[in-house]
Amino acid sequence: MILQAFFWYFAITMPIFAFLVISRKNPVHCVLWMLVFSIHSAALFLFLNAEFLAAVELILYAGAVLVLFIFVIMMMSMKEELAGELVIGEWPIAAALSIGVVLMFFFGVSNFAKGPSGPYTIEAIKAETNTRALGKLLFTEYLFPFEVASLILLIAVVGAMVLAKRKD
Amino acid sequence: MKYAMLIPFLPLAAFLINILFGRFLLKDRAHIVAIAGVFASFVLSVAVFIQVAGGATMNSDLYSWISSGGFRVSVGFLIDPLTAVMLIVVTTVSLLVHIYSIGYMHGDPGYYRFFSYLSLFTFSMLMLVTGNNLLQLYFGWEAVGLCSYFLIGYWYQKQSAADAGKKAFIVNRFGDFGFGLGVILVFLVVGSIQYSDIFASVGSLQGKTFPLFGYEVDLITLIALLLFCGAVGKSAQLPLHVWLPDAMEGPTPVSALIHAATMVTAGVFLVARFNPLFSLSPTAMAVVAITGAATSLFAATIALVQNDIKRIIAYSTCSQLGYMFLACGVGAFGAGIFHLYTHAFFKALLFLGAGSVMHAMAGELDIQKMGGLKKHMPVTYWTFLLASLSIAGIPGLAGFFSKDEILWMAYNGGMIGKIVWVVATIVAGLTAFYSFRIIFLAFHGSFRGTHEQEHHLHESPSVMTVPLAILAVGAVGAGWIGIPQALGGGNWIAHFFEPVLGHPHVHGTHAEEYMVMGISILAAALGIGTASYFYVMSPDMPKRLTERYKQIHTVLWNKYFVDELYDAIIVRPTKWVASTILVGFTDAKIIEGIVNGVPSLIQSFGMKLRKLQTGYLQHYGIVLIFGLFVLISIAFIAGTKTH
Amino acid sequence: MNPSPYNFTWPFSPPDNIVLVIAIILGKILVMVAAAMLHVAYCTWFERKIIGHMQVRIGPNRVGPFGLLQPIADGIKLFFKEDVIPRPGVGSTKFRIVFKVAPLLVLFATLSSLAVVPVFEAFYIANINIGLLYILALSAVSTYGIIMAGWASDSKYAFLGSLRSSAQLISYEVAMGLSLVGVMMLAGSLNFIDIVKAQQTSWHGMYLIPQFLGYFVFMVSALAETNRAPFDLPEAESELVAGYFVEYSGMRFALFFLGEYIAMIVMSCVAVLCFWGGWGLPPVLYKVVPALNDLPQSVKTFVEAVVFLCKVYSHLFLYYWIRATLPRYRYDQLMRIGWTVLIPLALVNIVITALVKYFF
Amino acid sequence: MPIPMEWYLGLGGVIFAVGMFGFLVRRNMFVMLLSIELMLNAVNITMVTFSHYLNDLRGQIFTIFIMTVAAAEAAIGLAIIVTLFRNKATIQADEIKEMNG
Repeated sequence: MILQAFFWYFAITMPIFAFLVISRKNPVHCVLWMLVFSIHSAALFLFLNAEFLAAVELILYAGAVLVLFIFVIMMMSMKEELAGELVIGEWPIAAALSIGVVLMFFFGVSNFAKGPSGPYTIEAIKAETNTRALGKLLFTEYLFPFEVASLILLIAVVGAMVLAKRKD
Repeated sequence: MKYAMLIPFLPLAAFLINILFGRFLLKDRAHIVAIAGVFASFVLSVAVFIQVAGGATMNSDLYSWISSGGFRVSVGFLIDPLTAVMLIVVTTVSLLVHIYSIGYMHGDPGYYRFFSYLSLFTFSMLMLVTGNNLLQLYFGWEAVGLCSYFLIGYWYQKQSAADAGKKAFIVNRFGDFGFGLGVILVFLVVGSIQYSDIFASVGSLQGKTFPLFGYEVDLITLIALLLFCGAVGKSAQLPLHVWLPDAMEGPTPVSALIHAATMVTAGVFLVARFNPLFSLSPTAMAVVAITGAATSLFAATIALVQNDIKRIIAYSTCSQLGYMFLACGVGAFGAGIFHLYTHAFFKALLFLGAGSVMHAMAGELDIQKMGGLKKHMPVTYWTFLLASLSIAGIPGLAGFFSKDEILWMAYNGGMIGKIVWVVATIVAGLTAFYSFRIIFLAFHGSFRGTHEQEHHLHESPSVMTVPLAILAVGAVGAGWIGIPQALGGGNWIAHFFEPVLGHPHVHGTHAEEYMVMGISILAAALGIGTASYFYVMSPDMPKRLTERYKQIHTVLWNKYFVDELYDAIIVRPTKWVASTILVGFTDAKIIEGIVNGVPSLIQSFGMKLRKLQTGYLQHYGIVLIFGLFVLISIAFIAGTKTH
Repeated sequence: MNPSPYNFTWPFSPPDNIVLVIAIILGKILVMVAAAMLHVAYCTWFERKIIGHMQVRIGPNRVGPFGLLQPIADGIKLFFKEDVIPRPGVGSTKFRIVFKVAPLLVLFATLSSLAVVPVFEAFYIANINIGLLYILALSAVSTYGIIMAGWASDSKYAFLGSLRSSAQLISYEVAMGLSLVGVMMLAGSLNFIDIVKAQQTSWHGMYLIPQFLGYFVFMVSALAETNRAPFDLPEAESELVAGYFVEYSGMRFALFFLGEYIAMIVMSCVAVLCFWGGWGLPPVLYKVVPALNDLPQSVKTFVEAVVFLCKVYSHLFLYYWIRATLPRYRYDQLMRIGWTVLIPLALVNIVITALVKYFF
Repeated sequence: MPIPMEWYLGLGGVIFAVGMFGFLVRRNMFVMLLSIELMLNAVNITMVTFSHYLNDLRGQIFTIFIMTVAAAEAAIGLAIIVTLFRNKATIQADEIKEMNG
């Protein structure tokens, strides 16, 4: 009962936060709502037995990505940019499309069939701790993608610097 | 022994360093890297040779190169007596040519380029000889061809050099096409291209036939002949010999290394390597022997009348390669490789000597304009003389033993053997004649060139003469490892090759062997004597002979009109097809019609369509999502229907 | 929707006597928060006394014996002060709620960090497997309090202070996280209790010795993370008046103040747990004095708690000592130290630790 | 009483749709980027849900990679916006339409 209550709390608030993220006029508020959303998302991960990801969600999203957003937004003075229309004129089409996607999603989800069950049962993960199990998988089976991901990050760092550096 | 795998890769490393850093960093020091690489290879090769002589062999894979279905190729190395001898030949000549080139190429603007090509060539040739499968051989085969192309056209600003490069490349295509088919056929019938697998299954192929254009062809003969096609192209045998004399447009060290000592012998190496296959097909053997004999006679006769020093030596190379094939054709693969080995020394020496002469004569090639160089260039003269004696087959020198081994084997080789023995003996005489024609015309007598040239005459620097001297030692002594039993030697080389190349059964007696030897010495002496009579004692004799047998001279002078023949039956028709049909009709009417018509259609269509391109990011996003939505809906609908 | 065909178990099945469990947790939280508040109050007193003595002054000595009641007087003063909230500029879309939430967020984040700090082996609010990550995650969240405060104040000083602060916090968070990796590797766990227990296996009972490099990096970045001297650039009085909380007054200012001191305590706790061996005494001590083994359990627990607090306070003393000794860095120097010295050092530490752990 | 997997998936779907809507309609480029982050978060939730209900950690591994890509994407995206703002003095997506036909 309590767990269901928790779930419904998340199920109701998270779409609201998401909507607040996209509907605030001031981008700083958007980012702050996104922060609230990430914290909730991290909590939801805890319910899904993914404690490591919960921490990473906070450290990475809250600690790095969103701060970066806030930084960039705050450093650009765009008072006049905040005036004017919030959304484009075609927004009803987009809204209809989004609702269509949601409906299709529900339809698809209701037709899911269960795939084969993997070896990582909750007991197995608990015995080893989530972090260790993830680490083992990441550094053995997914070592190559992991290295590729590091390369992607490196490229992103260099690319961001090259793009944003003032050329004078 | 495991370091043997390093041998090809050291020159490759030198090549990479030179090609990457040579232009701006190394410049005139490019030779240091190249020589270091090839010297290391040489040392390793000697070590490998000593180990192989002690009975060790190696056949191992280094790296899985291609793996596709049942088709597996590795970069692998097979080190056996055959490979060991080839390694010695390639690295020794390559090393000496590298050193020689320091002097010869001094001051050339493409110095680094030259050395990187030489290194690349050495790498390719070593890959060719060390490979343990056909594809690696093929790789090396094509790579040496490519390097040959680069190096023939090294002075690419010169039209004739560029043309010669193209000619070599295109003529070789004909042979390589057959070779490629042979590789494919081998894979088709054996299921593997590893030498060991091929040789293991050769026995089971015997007697099988292969349908070709409706005829049932003997499988082994077909494979052997297809492979021999490649050998004919690479080793400049009839009828694909035309590229080799033209290849002399390249720098002389290149001629020595590629077009005399190593690359052109790849064909012989191929035939010898596949001796288990060839020896099962009498037809193929006969073809090899006859082709070899014919080429050898044909090229030797042309060499008699030419005046270009390098061309004479080039025809001589053709002729000697014919000798090697002839040996292989009568089953004496060991003798063929032995001749390959000795030939490498004296032929490289001849070329480098010619290069030294050219160096002194400021690029003059016509022996009619030389003369009396003996007193100006003693080292060049003596080494050149030793090489000529060796190639003429004077007893005691390297060429004598290998040539004699071939003649003796041919004499023992049945009907065909007897015929080719006669041809070979004649060729021996001709060889002696044209070799000494060069000696007498270029080094003896009085100088016939311009006054300026005479003033300029000088001996080459020691960086060029030392390699000559070293090669001269080889030209004299390289044959001593194969002194036949009849002369009290052990014929060590034949025993060395026996595990790989076998040893044909000899039924002749020692008396017969002395007879064969005597005849060949007689032929050589006759050739030298004639040459000295013609060019020393009565110098107007050649002119009179020319006038009397004018037709023969014209035919020989024009190299039997082979080039003109090819020009008429291949080059011109091809050009006609290209210019009238392909360019005139297909290109101008069909392709350009399509090329011009389609864009104008697209343009008018695009002018209307471009209105869709609003430039708004969100519009594209909406369209994108809509498309996705439709696609997934279709998938759902289709999915539900099938269930 | 179709009924779910999945058999599954909930990760943590709710206990039967859930009310009791919740009550116990709430009680623990209460104790922890009250203790923390009290400690903060006397931390300030401690700081003022120590710095006073270091600067050859006496420090607070009027209110109560040795000035012991001074913190309480300060608290009462702050509580009754007027709460001034700046009005946003004309046309600004900033909301006051951001201004109001900011100090709460800081306090919330730092107080919540205490939840995973075990004071002795049996006393903790939550024993989670990712304790260290949890602390790092919450310190990331607390950054937002500072950013929000500076932004919502609509003032240049505050804004500059918050920009500096957030940049500083982000930069040093990297160094801090990396410096703790060595500890994680040695202990093989992110759980504080496991880390402390792992330290007990060596004779000295603390990772300070094998991880001196990591500790150095951690210590410097902890100073920067808590905005303490010599890295107190965000609130540098001489340049920015008071940095990001220049517009705050009264109780809201006190909340920031509380947050900062609790953050200090949390950092000290982490340092003690990760590097100083937590509540444990060096095992060699038990060998030298065997009588310690025979102590009754209750005394043992008491000793553990005292040891822990002593270690935390000596660590806090280190903070004050550094503050009294070192001059403030310039901002560019601060950033350069963070990126070009501390992070490479932390990486070197990781490599060395990995090699040592792999080979020995 | 267990919670069915579909509920989590539905939640992820709704959040994804909200993020998509935001991306499609907002003029402010920052918010468009944030919407992308929202969509990625929704996918993360879905992945972790699958991971939990199928007893397979691969979902969480993918989430890690998605987060990596999200971080990289945010860095590059913001750099692009900074450059754009510097050159065109606007961050409204519909004021930048140089590529129209």
